[in-house]
Amino acid sequence: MANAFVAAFEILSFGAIIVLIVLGLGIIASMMGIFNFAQGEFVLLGAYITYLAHAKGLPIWAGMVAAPFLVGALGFVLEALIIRRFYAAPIVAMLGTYALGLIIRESVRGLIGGFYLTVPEPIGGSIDIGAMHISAWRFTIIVITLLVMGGCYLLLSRTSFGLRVRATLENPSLARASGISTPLIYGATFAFGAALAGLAGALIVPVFSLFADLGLRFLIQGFVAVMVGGVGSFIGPVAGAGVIGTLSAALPWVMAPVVADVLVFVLAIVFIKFRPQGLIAGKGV
Amino acid sequence: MPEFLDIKHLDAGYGRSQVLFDVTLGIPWRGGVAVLGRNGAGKTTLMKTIVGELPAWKGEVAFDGRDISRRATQERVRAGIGYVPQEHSVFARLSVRDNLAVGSLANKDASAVDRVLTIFPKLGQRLDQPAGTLSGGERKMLAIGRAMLGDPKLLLLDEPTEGVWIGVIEEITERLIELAKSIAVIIVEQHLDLALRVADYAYVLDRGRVALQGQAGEVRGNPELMRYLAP
Amino acid sequence: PADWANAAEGPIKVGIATDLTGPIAYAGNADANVAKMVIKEINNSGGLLGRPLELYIEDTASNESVAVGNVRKLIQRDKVDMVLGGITSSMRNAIKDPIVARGKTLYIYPQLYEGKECTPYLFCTGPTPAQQCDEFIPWLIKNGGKKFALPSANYVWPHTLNVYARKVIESNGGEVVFEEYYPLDQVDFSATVNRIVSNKVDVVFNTVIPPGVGPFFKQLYEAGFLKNGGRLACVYYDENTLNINQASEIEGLASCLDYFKVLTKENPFDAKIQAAYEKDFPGNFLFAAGSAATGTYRGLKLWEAAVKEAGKIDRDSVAAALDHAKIAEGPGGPAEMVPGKRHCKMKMYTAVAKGGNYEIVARSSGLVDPKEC
Amino acid sequence: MLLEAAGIKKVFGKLTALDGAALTVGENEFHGLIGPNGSGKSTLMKCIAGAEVPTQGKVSFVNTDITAFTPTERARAGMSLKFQITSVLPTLTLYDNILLALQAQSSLFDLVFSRTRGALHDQVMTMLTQFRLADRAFDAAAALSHGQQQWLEIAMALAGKPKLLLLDEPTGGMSLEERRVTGELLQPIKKHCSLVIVEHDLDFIRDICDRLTVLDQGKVLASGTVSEIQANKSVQEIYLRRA
Amino acid sequence: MPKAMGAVKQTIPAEIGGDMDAAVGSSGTAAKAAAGRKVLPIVEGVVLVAALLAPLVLQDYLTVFATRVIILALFALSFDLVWGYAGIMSFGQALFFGSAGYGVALLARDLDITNIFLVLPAGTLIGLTFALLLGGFLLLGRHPSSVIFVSLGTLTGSYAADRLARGWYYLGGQNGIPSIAPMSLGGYEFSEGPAFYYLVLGILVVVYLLCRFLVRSQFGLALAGLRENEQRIAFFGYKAQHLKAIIFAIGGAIAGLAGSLYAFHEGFVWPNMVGVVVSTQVVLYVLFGGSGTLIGAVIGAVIVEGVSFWLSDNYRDIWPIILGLLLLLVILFRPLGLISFVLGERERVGSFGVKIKETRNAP
Ligand SMILES: Nc1ncnc2c1ncn2[C@@H]1O[C@H](COP(=O)(O)OP(=O)(O)OP(=O)(O)O)[C@@H](O)[C@H]1O
Ligand SMILES: Nc1ncnc2c1ncn2[C@@H]1O[C@H](COP(=O)(O)OP(=O)(O)OP(=O)(O)O)[C@@H](O)[C@H]1O
Ligand SMILES: [Mg+2]
Ligand SMILES: [Mg+2]
Repeated sequence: MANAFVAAFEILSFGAIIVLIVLGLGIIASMMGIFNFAQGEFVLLGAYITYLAHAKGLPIWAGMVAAPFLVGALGFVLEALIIRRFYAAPIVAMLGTYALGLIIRESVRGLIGGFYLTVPEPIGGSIDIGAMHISAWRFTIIVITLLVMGGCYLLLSRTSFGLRVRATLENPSLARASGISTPLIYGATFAFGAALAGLAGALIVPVFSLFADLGLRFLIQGFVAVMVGGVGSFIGPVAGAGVIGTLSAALPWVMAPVVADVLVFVLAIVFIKFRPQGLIAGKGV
Repeated sequence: MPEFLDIKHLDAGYGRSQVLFDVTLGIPWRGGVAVLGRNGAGKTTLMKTIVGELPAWKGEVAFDGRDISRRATQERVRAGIGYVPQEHSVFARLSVRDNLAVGSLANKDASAVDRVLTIFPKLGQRLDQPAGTLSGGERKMLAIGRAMLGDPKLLLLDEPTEGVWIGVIEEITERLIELAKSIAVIIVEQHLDLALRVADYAYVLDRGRVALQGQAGEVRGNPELMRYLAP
Repeated sequence: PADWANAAEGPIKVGIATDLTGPIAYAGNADANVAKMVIKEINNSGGLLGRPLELYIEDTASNESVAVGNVRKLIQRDKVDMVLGGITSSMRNAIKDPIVARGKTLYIYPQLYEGKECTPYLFCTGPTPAQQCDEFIPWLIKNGGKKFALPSANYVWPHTLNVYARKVIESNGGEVVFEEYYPLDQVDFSATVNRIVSNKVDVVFNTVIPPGVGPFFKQLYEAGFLKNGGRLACVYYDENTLNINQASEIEGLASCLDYFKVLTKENPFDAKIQAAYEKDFPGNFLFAAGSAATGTYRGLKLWEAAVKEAGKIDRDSVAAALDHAKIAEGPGGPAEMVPGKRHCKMKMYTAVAKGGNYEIVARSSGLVDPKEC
Repeated sequence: MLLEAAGIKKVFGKLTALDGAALTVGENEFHGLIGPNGSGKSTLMKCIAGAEVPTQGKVSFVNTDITAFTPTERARAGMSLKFQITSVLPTLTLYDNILLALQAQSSLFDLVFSRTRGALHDQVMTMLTQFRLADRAFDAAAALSHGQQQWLEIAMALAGKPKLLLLDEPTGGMSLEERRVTGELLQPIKKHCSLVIVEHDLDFIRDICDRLTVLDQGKVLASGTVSEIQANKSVQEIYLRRA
Repeated sequence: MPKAMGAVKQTIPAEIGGDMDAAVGSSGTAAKAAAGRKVLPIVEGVVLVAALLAPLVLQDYLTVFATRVIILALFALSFDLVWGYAGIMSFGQALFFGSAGYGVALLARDLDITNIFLVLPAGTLIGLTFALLLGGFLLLGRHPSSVIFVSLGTLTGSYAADRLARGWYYLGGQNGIPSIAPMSLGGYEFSEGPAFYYLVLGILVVVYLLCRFLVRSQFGLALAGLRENEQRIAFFGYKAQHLKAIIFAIGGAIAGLAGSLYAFHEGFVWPNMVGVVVSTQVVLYVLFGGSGTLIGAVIGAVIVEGVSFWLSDNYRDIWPIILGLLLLLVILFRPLGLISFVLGERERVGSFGVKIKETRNAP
């Protein structure tokens, strides 16, 4: 019983981490139609900023708060300078963002010397319930993930921002002809997606430590999650991430981890083949 | 007094190929103006240049007394230009409801959507359907409705009745005549009768140049007209 | 060192092929630095056979196909007399053929590894499973307990090492509760941690590698493994890897290597090279055992000894001499090649992490045999 | 009968777009399909051509049941469709657009060894000339105006020498005069081909069609010769009623 | 801004962007277009002559390097055929390359088969088979599959294969299969050097010509149509999905051929060879050189490999960053690849009425 509870918690927490990472990826993919290969590096930057704050003697949480804003700002600038040219050609966009990611990743690798660096969690230790130990920080991550998810949902469904974004993606010239300032919307959306990645990086760095391939590690998983969930909506990728995250954490409990690893991908791709629209067809938010 | 929309010596085109040559026209503060011409004459190109989707190569475009030829499309639209494009005139993957919502982003008046729905009751039955799956005529209705929601001071309509059922065309015509009493309307239309009923004044384009212009009645009576419209 | 006795014959060329970029660049750069240091030192003391040494460094970039191309540059363009390098086993596998078979050159592999590399003209100067387990595991049983878990990354080194470790564990009265393999980049270990805790494992003999090892140790810690008296053991852990986790999460972790920096306190020669290294290369890239820096030092010095003995530089003569080369001083103590085996005997140390630093808790009495080939 | 579609029902979610519609077309017959917006004309055309799968009903063509056929198979059986929304191949030249349509039925062998290319050239140029596009043969199709793209589409639909041509609002965006010319271009094909045409312009329809079918709200309101339809009370009614 | 968007337009429908200069650059005069049309053969000729002369002027180790590059160019060709011509985004092309490599490595290791007339067909066949299986799964079916689905599907396939190879002991796991015996012909062994170089170059030229013939045929036109609008093509009566599967399989076969040559030339195979790293690399070659022109793929492979070779020599610590920057610059400012410096858009897309047009314009 206790065991099952711990298992459930651990699986859930990993699921939450994947959701957190995929949120930004999903928003950029669904809203802007771009599979951002640099997303992993935005996660990395968020983690790096948190580490820097720590290394400079600032409190960790200050770094964590700053990370989404700084990464978001960077996203805004990059969108205006680079990403903007790619909207009409999604495949070129993949390659362009790949190159961008490569540059960021290798630069950060240079900065941190290719090491694995620990960053302590602001809320450390474990919550003990009887004989069970539950990681306090993982618990915090679950809570924050839920809050962020809720917030994003409200932002996209309850404000006209979401409508503008979807209209812009769907038909930019008509959106302009409807008075929407498409460059601004694109910039804001991309920045928002980047900021979410920055936040994810900041929150997960205490769990996984800082290393240059931190973001890359989750990228393909993220793409698969987006596909499984269904591009075109906010909910889709989030649901996909939940499924992929919990599946990859849960399968090793019942089978050899090496098998579980490949199985997740095979299952995912077969699923997508027979349900190309994804778990949640791309309608609404 | 300057015209509401004043176009002088406009050249425009795509890439390296020029389509409009030295087009000069003026649109008054109120009333309808028709732009006619055979397929490929440059009507759509003219509309796109006015709304800013295509840059003007040369010449000036003044709106409400201000030069707008360097402004972005969305700024022109916010300044009061409404546009119903000939093709791709709806957000295909957005629901009808959202399409209308996009149209009324700048409109504070909550009842405006209802008014559009009374003009086009058909749309009311399709509110949750993605606009891309609407029938051809329904799509046109939606496009017109969306543009009207923005409360434009100048409305550009590029073939608004293409594929629309005769009964509805009638309805649209009446609305446009109504509208033209309070705002300026530019209409590109193949139904000559309809166009000239809405418009007081007409321009006929031929291979990118203004070949003929005048009061609706004059143009209609001009023996040259058919020559410019025949393929 | 202006005039060389045999300068007319031109310099002797030493090739280094290592990971200057990519995920383990920290190790590769340290190796390259060590090589620069050693070569400079040899040149300062008159070179080899009266000839200067010239260093050629190429990047293997953690990408085998790039590596092969670059190694060919060393062999075919620069015509080096010896290549030292490669950190991962897969890299060694990829580049050994162009060096030894197609390139007809001598190859020294400096990293601790799984053993079983018995290719002629390929010499290994890092520790083997026997060297890392023979004394370490009995110590673990005594200072940890009898129940072992072997969580591992799924590649050749852990597989082979575990076979050896299991033998030693069982012959010393220990028991392996489970041995399990994970994808190399797995980062969630909840299922594993659960099995470790619920099976009351005493010693986690870990061969999970970064990036997984950090989260793994953290999850173990959070599950109360250390609190309940469990012991972590990890034979590649050196000063570089201490920072992956917070000190408290790996308190008491035991490692067994040929060198730890704390040895500088007791061993003047170690203090000397450590200081020389830090003077030349202050910064991030540490002189440490797990990144093959010590193996690199040892390898170059053994090769120097061999060249001196052979008196010439052709591959066969040097290989013949290298076969039984010895150095009296090296990182962690003396070292000597086991004749006919192309592996190296060396002293081994067991250290335990305390508050973010290592303390030596045991050492081999003499040179430990690699037991390979 | 060349084409027989019977009892076609098509449901989209809550909406029943077609409710037991039927359409029969004989050899060498020009058949008009009319009805208010959203009455299901395009949907019926798509069900016939295979772009939509009817929820219920049966389509047979040249006496074979083709209900389960893919669009490709239907095209190979001799059907050709012009969509309501123009869909030419934008970056290809007009010439290539037509050429593609012409050689659609060739075998893979012919395609690879291009044995038909020379023979097709004259046909391509004839088509283009007929539709007054010859001087733009080597421009990209994207550079055509909307009306010109309609011409190109009709030319492409005709190119495959179909037994049955399905045209969904081919004259959208054309002036009266242009419509007349289109009608003239269609006349000669009557010798070897039947036509189903959706149009809102009654005069145009009257001029070229033998028979008409009127759809309203997914059902066939009336079907018959042009004069029968004109006399039909309920048809007159929907023309007065607002959609 | 519309300007920039027009410039990246590649296979997207005309309407999306504001203007269409890319697709429309054609409306220049006929004479100019006809003159421009001669550029491609010239480029091809120059590349061929350069390739033929290379071993005569290059040092040995560079000849060996060039051999590798030519094998990679062959690989790039396979991808270009699939993506540049048929619009199928195969983000997992390395799967066919690598599995053929592994296949022939196993033949050599376990069965001692190294005869060139056995191993090369075997590798080709392996590539073909894998491509048929994966292509059949991803491309065939009721609904036309989206570009994004196919790209992520192939990416996932290649990723999964990579992980499988890493985890499978029989395949050498992480370490791969080292020390593959050289390819042989009777008693002769192909070791690295000029002989191997010319062998590979010969194969490249033959495959190139075959591909050229294929894409210039009516079949190529059908592919071009497919790339633009698969559904439309199906409505003409083309068996669109079959055409896609066929070209995908041909691409797989060529990748397999390249993979087996690579395995023997490098003497080892390792998991990356089936994985995402190599898959992305080949995409970069083609994009860099210019997709949709066969010669672009070849040029791209040569330049990317050459530049990284040079960079890793001269900027040892930061070369990946520089490479990334260069890629980004090319993608930003030359989205149609380097070839677009010399090749006009119209010539790139091609026109199948070309010959006739020239005669028509002749006085
Ligand atoms: N995919 C779809 N999903 C939902 N509703 C659809 C879909 N396709 C068509 N409809 C609806 O079915 C009805 C019939 O559409 P259809 O396109 O057949 O009309 P039509 O007779 O061609 O009209 P028009 O003359 O305006 O072109 C319309 O009301 C349309 O909104
Ligand atoms: N994207 C484009 N690129 C290049 N040329 C174009 C483009 N769009 C239109 N043209 C050309 O510009 C000319 C005018 O086109 P335009 O669309 O303005 O005509 P139109 O008068 O609206 O015709 P229609 O009645 O057919 O809609 C035509 O010759 C057309 O071929
Ligand atoms: Mg037009
Ligand atoms: Mg219709």
